[in-house]
Amino acid sequence: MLKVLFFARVREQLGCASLDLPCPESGLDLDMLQEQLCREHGDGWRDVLEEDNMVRAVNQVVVAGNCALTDGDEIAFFPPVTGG
Amino acid sequence: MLKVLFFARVREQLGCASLDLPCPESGLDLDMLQEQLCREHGDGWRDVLEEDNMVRAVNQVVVAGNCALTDGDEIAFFPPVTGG
Amino acid sequence: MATVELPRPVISVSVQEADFDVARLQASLLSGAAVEGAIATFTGYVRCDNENRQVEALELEHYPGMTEASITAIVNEAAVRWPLLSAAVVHRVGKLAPGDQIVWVGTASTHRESAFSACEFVMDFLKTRAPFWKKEQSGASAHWVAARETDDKRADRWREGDTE
Amino acid sequence: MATVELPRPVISVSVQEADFDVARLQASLLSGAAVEGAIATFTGYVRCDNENRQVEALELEHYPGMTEASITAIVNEAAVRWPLLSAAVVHRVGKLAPGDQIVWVGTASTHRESAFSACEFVMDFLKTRAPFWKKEQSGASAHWVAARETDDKRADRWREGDTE
Repeated sequence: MLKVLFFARVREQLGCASLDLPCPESGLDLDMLQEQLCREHGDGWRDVLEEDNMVRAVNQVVVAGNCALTDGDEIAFFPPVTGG
Repeated sequence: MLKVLFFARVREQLGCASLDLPCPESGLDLDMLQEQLCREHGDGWRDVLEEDNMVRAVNQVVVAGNCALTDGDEIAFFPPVTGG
Repeated sequence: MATVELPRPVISVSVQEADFDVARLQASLLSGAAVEGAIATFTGYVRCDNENRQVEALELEHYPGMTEASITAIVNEAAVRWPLLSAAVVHRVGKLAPGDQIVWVGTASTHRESAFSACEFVMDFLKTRAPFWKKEQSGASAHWVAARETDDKRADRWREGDTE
Repeated sequence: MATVELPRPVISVSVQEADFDVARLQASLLSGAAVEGAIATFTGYVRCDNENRQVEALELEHYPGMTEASITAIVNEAAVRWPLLSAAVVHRVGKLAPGDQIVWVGTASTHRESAFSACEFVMDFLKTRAPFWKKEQSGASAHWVAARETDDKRADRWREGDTE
């Protein structure tokens, strides 16, 4: 399984904080996962997840480009951070 | 009168914390005052007061070069500062 | 040339709802051996206004786990750049009101240069890397605070080998 | 372009033998109106060793009157360069022991950039301009601490228009 998390504005816009997805044996990468989420949930999700400044993290580390995913990974989508 | 103060290492080397000098009617500047102190107190004072890094202040403001003195002025000689 | 082995700095990171005591935090940076000559600290507060909006309350959301890990990574990076003796970071989450303390960063070193630089470095990267998000409440409306471009620029300064 | 009148910052300078309480000092920088977003502080401590010498005690001499005036001038200069809301400086004089606090500088502003810069600016110039002198005691011998050339260099940085 893959755990997918959404935070802050993204969480509110999608109306979803987290979901679990099976990890296919054929393998999956971050871009494929995002495309799958957009297809399954419709254009509302696509508009949000494809935003220019969307941040993606895999296993709590921000990923700049694409990357392969492995069963058990934790993926997160969130807007630019505003702490401090 | 002029008030002359010495601080820290300078004070210890001269064995003097402060002294009062009459301010001559003919006028006096900082270099003249220093020369007068060296003449009156001997080479021990000259060695200290003519050190390259000696700091001179007039009325609690550091003076880079020479400057005229007026009756009532407070003159100070001290080594580079080491606070903080 | 002899290489001097510096002890690993003592690092503490906390993400919490509770308020914090700056004096106690600062004291926690001292080893008791009088080797620290300098402590630089930063405290962030909730302001009553932000970009001309009145702020009545602030809600701080974070990514549990990643928050602590990313702050620890930032502090460790600072400790590689400067000879730190100890460092601590506390960041609050949850509901905050104007005047409340949000964040505290403290860095101890033998001299002030490294304490100051490390403290500012940690704040600059905490602002741009640690997964916290602020939501402001003004009357009936609430909105997510947008990231400041100037924050990215400040963090970028450190990439150019500027270690002072 | 409209000019915004910033209120004059609240400045406090104290030269004293007594120890100080960092939490109370930091609180003194807050107006209570929740306009401060950032406080940067620096605390200097007596180290047990300095340039490889064991330090058993430190005697801090100063030039009464000029000390306060020069620190106030430095803080005022910082307030011209950065939009400070308040600033405080405490410097101790007299006999100090390793581990003792010597100096505290705190600066409050709306944002961290100005608080950090002003705090470091004040420390850099306090080190090079304020008339304090340290005498170290090690066993039977005592000697005056020499000025550090690096301190002059750090103060010089600010002359080159580096206001960040």
